[in-house]
Amino acid sequence: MSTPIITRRSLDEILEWSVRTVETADYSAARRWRENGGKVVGHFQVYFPEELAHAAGVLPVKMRGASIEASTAEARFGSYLCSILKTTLELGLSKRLELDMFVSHPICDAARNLAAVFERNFDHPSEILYLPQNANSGHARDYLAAEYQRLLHRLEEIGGRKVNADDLRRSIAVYNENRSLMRRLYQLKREKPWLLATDEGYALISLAGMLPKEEHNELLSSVLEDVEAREVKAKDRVRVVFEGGFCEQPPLDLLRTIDRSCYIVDDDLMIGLRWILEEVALDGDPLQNLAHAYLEQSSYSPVQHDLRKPKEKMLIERTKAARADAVILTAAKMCEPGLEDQVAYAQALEENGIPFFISEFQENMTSFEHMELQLETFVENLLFD
Amino acid sequence: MAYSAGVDVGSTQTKAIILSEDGMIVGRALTMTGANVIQAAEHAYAVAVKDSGLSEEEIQFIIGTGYGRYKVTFGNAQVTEISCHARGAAHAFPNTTTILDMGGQDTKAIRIGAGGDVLDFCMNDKCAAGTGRFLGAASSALDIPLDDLGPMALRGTKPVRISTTCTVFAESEILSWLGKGKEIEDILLGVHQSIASRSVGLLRRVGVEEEITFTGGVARNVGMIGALEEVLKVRLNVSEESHYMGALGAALFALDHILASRQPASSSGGAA
Amino acid sequence: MKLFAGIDVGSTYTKAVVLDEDDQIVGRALRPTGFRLGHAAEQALEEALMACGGTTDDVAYQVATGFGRHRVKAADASVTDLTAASRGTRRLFPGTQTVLDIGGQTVKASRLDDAGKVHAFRLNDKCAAGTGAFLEKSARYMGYETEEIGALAATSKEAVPISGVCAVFAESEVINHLSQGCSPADIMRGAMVSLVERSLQLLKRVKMEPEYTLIGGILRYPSMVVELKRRIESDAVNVPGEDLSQYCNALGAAVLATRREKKLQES
Amino acid sequence: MTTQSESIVGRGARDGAALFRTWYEELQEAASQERGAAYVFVMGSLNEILKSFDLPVVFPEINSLQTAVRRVAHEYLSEAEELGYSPDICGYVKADVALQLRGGEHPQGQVPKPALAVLTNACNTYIKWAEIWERMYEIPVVTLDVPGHRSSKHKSVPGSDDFERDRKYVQGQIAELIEVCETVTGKAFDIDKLRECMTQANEISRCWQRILELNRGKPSVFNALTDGTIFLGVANGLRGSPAGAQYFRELLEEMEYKAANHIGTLADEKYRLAFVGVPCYPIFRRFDEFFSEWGGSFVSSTYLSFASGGANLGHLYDLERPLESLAEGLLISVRGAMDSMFHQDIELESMIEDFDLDGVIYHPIKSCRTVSTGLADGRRALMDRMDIATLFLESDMMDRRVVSEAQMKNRVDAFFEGLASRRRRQAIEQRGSK
Repeated sequence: MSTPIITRRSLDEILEWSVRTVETADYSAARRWRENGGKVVGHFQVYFPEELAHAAGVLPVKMRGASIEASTAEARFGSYLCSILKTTLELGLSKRLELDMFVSHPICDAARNLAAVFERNFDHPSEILYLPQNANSGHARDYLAAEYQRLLHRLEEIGGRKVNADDLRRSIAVYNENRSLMRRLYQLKREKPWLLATDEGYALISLAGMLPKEEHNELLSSVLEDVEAREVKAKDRVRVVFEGGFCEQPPLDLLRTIDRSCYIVDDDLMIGLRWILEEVALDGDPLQNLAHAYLEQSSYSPVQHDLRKPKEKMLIERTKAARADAVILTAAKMCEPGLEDQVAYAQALEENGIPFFISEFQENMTSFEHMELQLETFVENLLFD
Repeated sequence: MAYSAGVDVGSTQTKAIILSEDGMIVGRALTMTGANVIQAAEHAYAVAVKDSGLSEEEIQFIIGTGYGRYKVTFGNAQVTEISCHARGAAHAFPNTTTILDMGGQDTKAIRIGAGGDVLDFCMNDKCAAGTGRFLGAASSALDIPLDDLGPMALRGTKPVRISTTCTVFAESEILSWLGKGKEIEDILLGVHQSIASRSVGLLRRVGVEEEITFTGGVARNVGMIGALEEVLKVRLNVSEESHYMGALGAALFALDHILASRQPASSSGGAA
Repeated sequence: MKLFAGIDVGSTYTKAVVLDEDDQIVGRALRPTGFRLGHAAEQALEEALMACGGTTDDVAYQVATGFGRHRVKAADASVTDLTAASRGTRRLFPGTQTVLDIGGQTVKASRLDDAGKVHAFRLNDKCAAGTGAFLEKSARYMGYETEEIGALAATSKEAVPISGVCAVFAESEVINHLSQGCSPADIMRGAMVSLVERSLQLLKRVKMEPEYTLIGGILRYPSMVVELKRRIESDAVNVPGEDLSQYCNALGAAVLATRREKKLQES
Repeated sequence: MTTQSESIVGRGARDGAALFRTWYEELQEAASQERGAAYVFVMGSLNEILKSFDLPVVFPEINSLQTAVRRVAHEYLSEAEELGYSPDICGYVKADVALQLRGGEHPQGQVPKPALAVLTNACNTYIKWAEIWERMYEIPVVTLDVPGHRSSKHKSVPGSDDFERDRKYVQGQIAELIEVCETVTGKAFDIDKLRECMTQANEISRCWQRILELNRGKPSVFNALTDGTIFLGVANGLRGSPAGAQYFRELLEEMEYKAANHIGTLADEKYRLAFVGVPCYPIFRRFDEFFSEWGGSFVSSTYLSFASGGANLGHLYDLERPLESLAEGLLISVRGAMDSMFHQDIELESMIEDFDLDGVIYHPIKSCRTVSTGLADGRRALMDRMDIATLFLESDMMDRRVVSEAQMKNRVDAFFEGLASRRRRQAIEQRGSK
């Protein structure tokens, strides 16, 4: 599969291509993959062990909704539901993204239903990957490794290829590289946020859910080098953490609105792609290692309960680690877990004297006056006296 | 000759139809509902009777419909506007299988079977977003008569994308587009398209099948017809009487009663 | 002479306030906004300057606010009406800790810090049920003019509960109450009570503290203010006088203009 | 017969209400002695374990819905919203937050504070809910993770590898739960006491399954929406207790008696309906009247499946191997509960046959995405497969701000008008064909 990007292109061209590909939900990479006889598994937010699909030769694509009108899918849902459900189904119904298998997770009450909805609407297999929700049970790890084994069998059926431990290790290595590149990008955001516009950085990460992993590694490593060499002057802006993008994604125009007056130095956007924080061990049983990484070497989100990771404490740590002045606390409209955690987040920020404001977004919103008004008020009162 | 009447008390307008037993419309009235619903019903009925040149004694059965149907105190029975619109549309266009009714504060999608039986229907539940009222807001925001909106929208070429269909926020969104220097025609086209796409969402809930008949006050808006046909890729049936469909359906149900009462054998007709 | 100007470009009216070097209000003006926002701002400022015989050249610093703030070309800076309101209310009532601004489409609650900055704020969500528009729609439906709302509600004996979340659906609730024989006054009062309840929730979310200062179009309805005072359960509720209520944000913007200019001089 | 009839018919409703009062009186007492309770949920309550430790059991879901039935929910909801909880999230959670802030004040009496919380993943919001108590009280929270069916086409049965793998996981967690209970209560785990509780639970499962079956007969012997909800309360609250078992034995007797004597819930049962979703508690009785006025009676409801934690499946524990069997039962019934939500169209397909239904009433609600997300699509799929009248009514189980009686009645009337005219037409056609 040829790499359509990078080769003989300037940094700006590549960034412009990345932003456009993400913003227009252009899944041509997946289409090409299928045209060449490959199989594609679509996995809904938040986390999915893509290594398993990779080892089975199946292209994993992250289903994260899109900033589109769910003109057909709208009729498949009721009023009080988040948009990402509808647009994710719309991607399939409109054939923007054709799959050979769909996997959802019990991250929230709505997402669990999505597997059944896909089952009713498509012929390809659709199922739930039951990631453990009792992360603190001594049995969680063995259960998860076994659940991965089960999923692997299904992926072997789809990919028509048997997978052995070494195949898995090779895939884990590819993903370890990918994760370290993404960490490098976030380090850049924290240390020299002026080098990369928020929408550019966001697009580069998002592409991880759209491109074959090798392509994405190639893209990231070459782009990061060039970006780090960029000559850009730092501006007087508020350093903020953006929290609330773990599942439904804000439209890029919203991030751009924030960009005008702030540097987003850390965030939880697409956190599933960056869920595992450290190298996954290559020696020993690969499935056990992946299960261990999910439980023990991972980030936090409103949709995983783990006594060792109280979310408000994690947010404060994220904010301090990024030396942020403030936090923009958002949640997708109708997102039960996101909206519930806002209360605890707000309280913790208040107690730690970290300025913040609370807001809601929808992936396909087009007017940002509400956000602008809040953002400007916020910044004015941080900067002026 | 026997006569029946249907009185449709809507949120903004009240309509009345007088029907002769051979199914001819012999009288009609359209009045504003206003605050006193009972009076509105009586008034519209009186006007329709006068229009028909009949005396009230000659009208044997009256059915009230619309959300104010229980305020038609002089009516012999009540039937919901959903059944009445279905019946009226099926009468006007016998091949109708799907109906879109766009009124003041709700939009209904109805799928019907033989003889206009309601098989399935959906309405905007949560709020009045994307209903006819949105056009009212646009008209006052732009200070353009309601009836001119449609024709102006048709002249639009580059529609703006209107995200909030909340009628109350319509004004501010429209003003902000004006502020950004957009053409009024393009804004109006955007407005019509956003209402259309919401309505089609409702239609898809009941299943879109031809022929589709468009009824209700907004059905006279050429811009809305255009926007809907563009999304649905089919021509819509639109009657000259589109805004009378509810009243017509009610009058037809009333006629059933009259005819049924003549042959005691069969069970009494009408849905009420 | 050295003057400072604040211009508030609202959706219906544009207001301008001019301060002199001693922080005294020396001129103010109000004009309908219309579609040409920038134009309205210029006219309002000129008119305000006329009052004190000043010209635009005398204006050392000019701050714009309101929904059209970005369209005032002459402005040296622009701030949101929340920021402007915080300075304006502090200027009018130095004890102000919490500001409630109920407008036609937005309700804003903010708590100030000692410096008069906005410390915390909340806006009503994107459903307009809890805004002034809700009152006006209900009134219009019952055949009353907006101007009559206050007087009408004042005659109410007992408020009729209105629970709907959609401002338009609330109308049908109004109609149902009417046809059940409730008096328009009691319904109007009910609409106000529900609006006050929603505002109160925003106030609690910013951890309200006295003194409270109420601003916004809703002040046109005395019974609304009475209801708010009752529910806030505090006597420390300030309401700008008839003459100034409209100018609060323009004044705040002008106050910020003086501050910014001094800061620039120092540096 | 009449005297017997008087003593039996309606007994379930009477005794149910009485048992409910006693239950809350006991909770009041626990609260006054400052004894901590076990907070549990209707889908996988683990009553058997907790009662074996003599822990008072609180169902926050039931507390919350009671505030709606008693028409004070809005007070509780707005108190929670003032704290920053969104109007769009689960009303049960918000009512409970307010109840906790009021120190357990509830229309039915004082509710004790939690000593621990036990939940399953049958509803993800259970987990978010328990996090709130964790922050409030720093109590142990045990999430029993019960993997559901991965898809409607991959249903694993006891004995199969997939099933046994999940059972091992659940059983391991039950062992962990027992340890927590021992530390919280300072009591040693008593397996015979567990057996006793499981015996009582078996009684409820056995009777409940049979009672649901009896409503297939005509006329239906209980109202699946109104009566059914009362029965559910007992089935959940008193599961594992002798009183609960006794109640259900008598309830079964009543229903058998009504069936034998053709004593129905409506004088004239014109239309047989199934209810899908969670009841509209703010207008609990009125909602049912909308339908009964037209001669429509609710003979079945998915609520009676998932809200009974899957007890409708009538799974009986094997007391020879209690812990293994408890894990097995939990897995089977919680999965059943989840399937009756996610794959509700499949359950309805057989329901329509078994209960000879004329219509299906969908009630998606703002509060609960677990139950509501799949309804619109499930309805579409069902209507593609079968010729059945359905009605889609959106409102809420708690929040009267989104419950409009006038709007609802209008839709219900239109629904029945359609049913009526279709019936008439069919009758005429039949007459014609003869």
